[in-house]
Amino acid sequence: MKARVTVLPKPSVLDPQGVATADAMKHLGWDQAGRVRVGKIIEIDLPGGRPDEEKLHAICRDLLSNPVIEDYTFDIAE
Amino acid sequence: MKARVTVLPKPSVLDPQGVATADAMKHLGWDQAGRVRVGKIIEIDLPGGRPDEEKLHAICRDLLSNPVIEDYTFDIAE
Amino acid sequence: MKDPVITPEIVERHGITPEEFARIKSILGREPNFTELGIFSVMWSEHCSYKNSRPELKKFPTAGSRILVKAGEENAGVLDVGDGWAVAFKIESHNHPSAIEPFQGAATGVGGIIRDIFTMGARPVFLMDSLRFGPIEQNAPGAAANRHILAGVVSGIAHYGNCIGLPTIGGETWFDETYAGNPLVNVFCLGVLRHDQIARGAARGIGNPVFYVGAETGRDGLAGAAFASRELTEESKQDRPAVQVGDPFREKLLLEACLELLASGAVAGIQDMGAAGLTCSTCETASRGGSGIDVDLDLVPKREEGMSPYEILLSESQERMLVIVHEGQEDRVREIFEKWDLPHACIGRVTGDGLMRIRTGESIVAEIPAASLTDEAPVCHREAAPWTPPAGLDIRTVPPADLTAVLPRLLAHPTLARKRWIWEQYDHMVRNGSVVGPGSDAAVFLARECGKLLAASVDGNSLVTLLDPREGGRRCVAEAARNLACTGAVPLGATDNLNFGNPHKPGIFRQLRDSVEGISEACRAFDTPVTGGNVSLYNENPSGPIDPTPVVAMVGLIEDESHITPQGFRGAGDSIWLLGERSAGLDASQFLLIIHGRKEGRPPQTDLPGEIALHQALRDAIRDGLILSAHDCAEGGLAIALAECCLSGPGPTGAKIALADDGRRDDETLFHEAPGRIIASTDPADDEALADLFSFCRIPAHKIGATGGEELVIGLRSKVYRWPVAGLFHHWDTSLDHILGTVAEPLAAH
Amino acid sequence: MKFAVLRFPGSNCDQDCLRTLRDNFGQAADPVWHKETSVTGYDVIIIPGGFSYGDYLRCGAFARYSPVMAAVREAAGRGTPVLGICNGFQILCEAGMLPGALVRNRGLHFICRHVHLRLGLTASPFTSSGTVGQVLRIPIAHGEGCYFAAPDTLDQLEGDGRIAFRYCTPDGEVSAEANPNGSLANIAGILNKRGNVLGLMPHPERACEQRLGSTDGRLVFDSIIQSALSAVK
Ligand SMILES: Nc1ncnc2c1ncn2[C@@H]1O[C@H](COP(=O)(O)OP(=O)(O)O)[C@@H](O)[C@H]1O
Ligand SMILES: [Mg+2]
Repeated sequence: MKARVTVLPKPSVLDPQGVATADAMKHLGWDQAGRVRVGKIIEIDLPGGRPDEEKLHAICRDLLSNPVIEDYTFDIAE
Repeated sequence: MKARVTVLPKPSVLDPQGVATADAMKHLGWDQAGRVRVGKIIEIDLPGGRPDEEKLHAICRDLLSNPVIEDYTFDIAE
Repeated sequence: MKDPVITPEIVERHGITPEEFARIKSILGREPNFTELGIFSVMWSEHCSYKNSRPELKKFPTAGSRILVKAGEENAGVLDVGDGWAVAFKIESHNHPSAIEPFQGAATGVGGIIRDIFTMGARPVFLMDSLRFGPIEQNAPGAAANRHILAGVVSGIAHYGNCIGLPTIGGETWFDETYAGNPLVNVFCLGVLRHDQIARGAARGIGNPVFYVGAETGRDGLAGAAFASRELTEESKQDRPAVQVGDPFREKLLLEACLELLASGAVAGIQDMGAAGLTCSTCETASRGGSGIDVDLDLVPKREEGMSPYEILLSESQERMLVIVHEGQEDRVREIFEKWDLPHACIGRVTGDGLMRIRTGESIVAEIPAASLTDEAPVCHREAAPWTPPAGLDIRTVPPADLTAVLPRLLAHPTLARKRWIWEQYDHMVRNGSVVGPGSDAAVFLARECGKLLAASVDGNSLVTLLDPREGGRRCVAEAARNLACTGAVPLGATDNLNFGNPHKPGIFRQLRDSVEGISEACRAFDTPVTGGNVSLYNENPSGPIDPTPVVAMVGLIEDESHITPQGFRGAGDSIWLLGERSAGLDASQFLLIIHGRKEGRPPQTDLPGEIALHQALRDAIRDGLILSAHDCAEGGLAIALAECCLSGPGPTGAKIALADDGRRDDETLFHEAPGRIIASTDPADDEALADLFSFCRIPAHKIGATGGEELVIGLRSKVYRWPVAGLFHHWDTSLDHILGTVAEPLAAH
Repeated sequence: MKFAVLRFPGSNCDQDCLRTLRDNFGQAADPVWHKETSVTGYDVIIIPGGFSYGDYLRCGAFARYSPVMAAVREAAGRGTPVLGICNGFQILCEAGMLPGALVRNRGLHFICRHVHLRLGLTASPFTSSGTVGQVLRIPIAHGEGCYFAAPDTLDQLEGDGRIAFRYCTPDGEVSAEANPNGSLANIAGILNKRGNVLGLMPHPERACEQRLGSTDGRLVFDSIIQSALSAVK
């Protein structure tokens, strides 16, 4: 079992990496891309099975993301 | 329409960030986590609709990931 | 997992010749097993054994009154700097890994050289880098790929150096098509220590426990040492998973923990695990100690499951050390490494039988006489092609150019442009010692541990070396010494990095041999022993070998803070002097290369006694307080050097120059690259004293002008050239920004 | 006076701070290991620059959970001055002791160079010996120094007059061209509400000796020392 936490910059936060990546895509001749945002993914093995979701929310809020600048989501899968 | 590209370090490659994150989780008293890997997520808006997947693969390989040390996957959704 | 049976194909794939294989059998008195074959393969590779270069390296002068640890004895040489203090320094290459993965390749190169220094018991205090890339200008072939490599290498060095907290205070960067696909990444590190703190990489004391400390072993960089000893081919892309990933954070902890452990007196010997990791560190310590070593691989901290002995022994995981501890002091190791949250394990003992014995639990997986892997490794005497001196350049074949337009063009060329784009990415100020940082002839660093002012410069000139390897060797030593002299320092010693192509080719081997002889001759003349270095061969890409690129880093001492001399003009109204005037043709000049696309001619020869006298006279003038600024004339010749003096002071300063007729064409006078020239500025009140001093030393010194105004004006016999300095500054300062500004490495993070 | 200089795994400006305090200001200063649970007995706490815990995940993300940080929070609550420099500023933001966050530089590169700063206030123990509008030349060295805060937080900072330093031109003009990293409102350093916690990206400890290019950083340390002395009186 695995949890996958996705952390993305909030829409209001400057994301220079996203902008640079979008530019680079155009340079490579791919013009289908609109806005690009770059975030983090944290893949957590869960050898003990399904985690306590409350606790996982707390970890996401307190450690894996910074609520001032980022939003997170997670999903849990086999 | 959006593409979400996930880039993670190859399984055999050292992921210092993942190791540090796993340690921090333990310090915070969450002991359910096994191995942790930290990667990137790139969220691409596709105003023109469904992209050419061949081209997207090329972009992933040449720009978004470093095939020497990373693997990527993507999915495309509304 | 079962080991493969040894077949001739497997032997060949390990880069072992049939003769070498026969020798292995006679050493062991039997066939080697697969693990042993792997061990021989990496230890006998060029990277570890220097088998192609060892006879040449013997030519270097290595003795001197300040030498505390000689070249080749240990991981790095150690030099006395007075008052019971010493410095350990060395340069190291990571060319091949950087070609495959620029960011991690360069980063782990930095990590490796830092470990070499703290292994000696020294606290590392600064870094420098010497870099070579393919062309990056907009219309150059392969520019995009070359820029990508450059951006990756620079951010890799920045990532590792910044995180560990070492300032990168100087370096050099050249661009040429010969490095396309095969960049050169040479990194220098210097550390300081007290004489009584010198640590040894020897396994001494039978029965002493052997500890593994640092990061866990994974499958990184498998067979990297062997890989670095091969040419880059399309196939080497297949080697890609072999790339190591660095963790500067771990290294910082390892550095602090090791220095704390060394200070505790518990350590009998210490050795970093670099190329060929556990294999190299165990057999080298045993061989140096004249002892044997017995380790159990089951006890090695591992990151991955199911690693075979072969994989564990050949892994090049980073940030690991081998420590031999005095018996009874085991708990000191545990205590200190727990404090720093680092893995550690006692994995074996020192023995007296001269064997490197590797076990997994009770079963022996390899047993080899340690010395046979190191000191007694094979030596290859390669054949050198005969030397035909290059023809001198016929100036009539060089069409006249618009020199007013040429100077800004040269200043904007990546090789000559200001490297601010690079060095601003390096934390060049941490440790609060960068008294003269990047952007001057030599950097000056105040090592606060000992209060010494150290100066350092790294130099190489592949264009000169290609045309005349011996002169190339002499030239880079003389230039480094001149750079030190210009900042007011006395040179003490040098370290070299020999970057060449495949030495099996007699033409390449001759380049190597002659360069080494040139370096040796010059180091002898300057009394700067070579304290160690590095050899990187097989630098070839599909289109051929790189131009030969020996690089020398020299370290000096500034005796008094008031001697520190900047390179840029200080302001208006000062006299400008050309010290050590010589004249030459455009042979082997950047002008000829950049403007006319020609690598040609017979390089003007370095006059070693003349150089030494010039440097000494300059230092005397500095000590007498006569010199406001000093800058050597190197790549680009006199015009570039004058421009740099105008542009690199506190603010751009103009200058008015009148040159005597030397009977040459204007382009020759302005851009020839005769070595042994320095531009200095003085207070006009000191003109006479300076003239007297130089005439007493019998060194030509000519007052050629004065600073001031908004323009650089150079008057030659028939024509006066003028350039507004603001415009020149713009070309020089922002060229790399324009070329690279848009090159994002958007996703290269740690 | 006694200074505590925190030391996390990965701190790398701790020695520079200790040496500066001792050698340039004659102050007593101790390194304090991150595993310590108390900082009593210290008059000022400095969180130095570096890459605490490798700056993995986010700069300062792990350091805020070090045992010593609980003690620092408590001391700040009692009014002890706390100065976070570079990584220290990032840690203070992550710990919620200062508002906002520091994100990747707009230009994506690490930048090390001297910049100019405009002093925004003197009513703090860190700036009391300066004058408002004064221009200081101090180096920065960071990859993630772009200050971000939500609009209402920014308004509050402006309204309360808590923006201690802003990036400016040599003439003191706070302009876009003088902004090295994209920080909102050119912010280089801010105070907490109470005024006893300062975070700034530039390194004043690197600007206390003329031979290093500037002595403008002395203002911060001189102010701290003077304020503490007058507090004792
Ligand atoms: N890769 C680099 N890293 C740091 N500093 C560099 C680098 N490349 C060039 N520099 C700096 O730029 C300045 C000019 O370099 P260079 O032209 O090679 O100097 P010189 O010809 O005097 O040896 C030097 O101060 C050098 O330290
Ligand atoms: Mg020079």
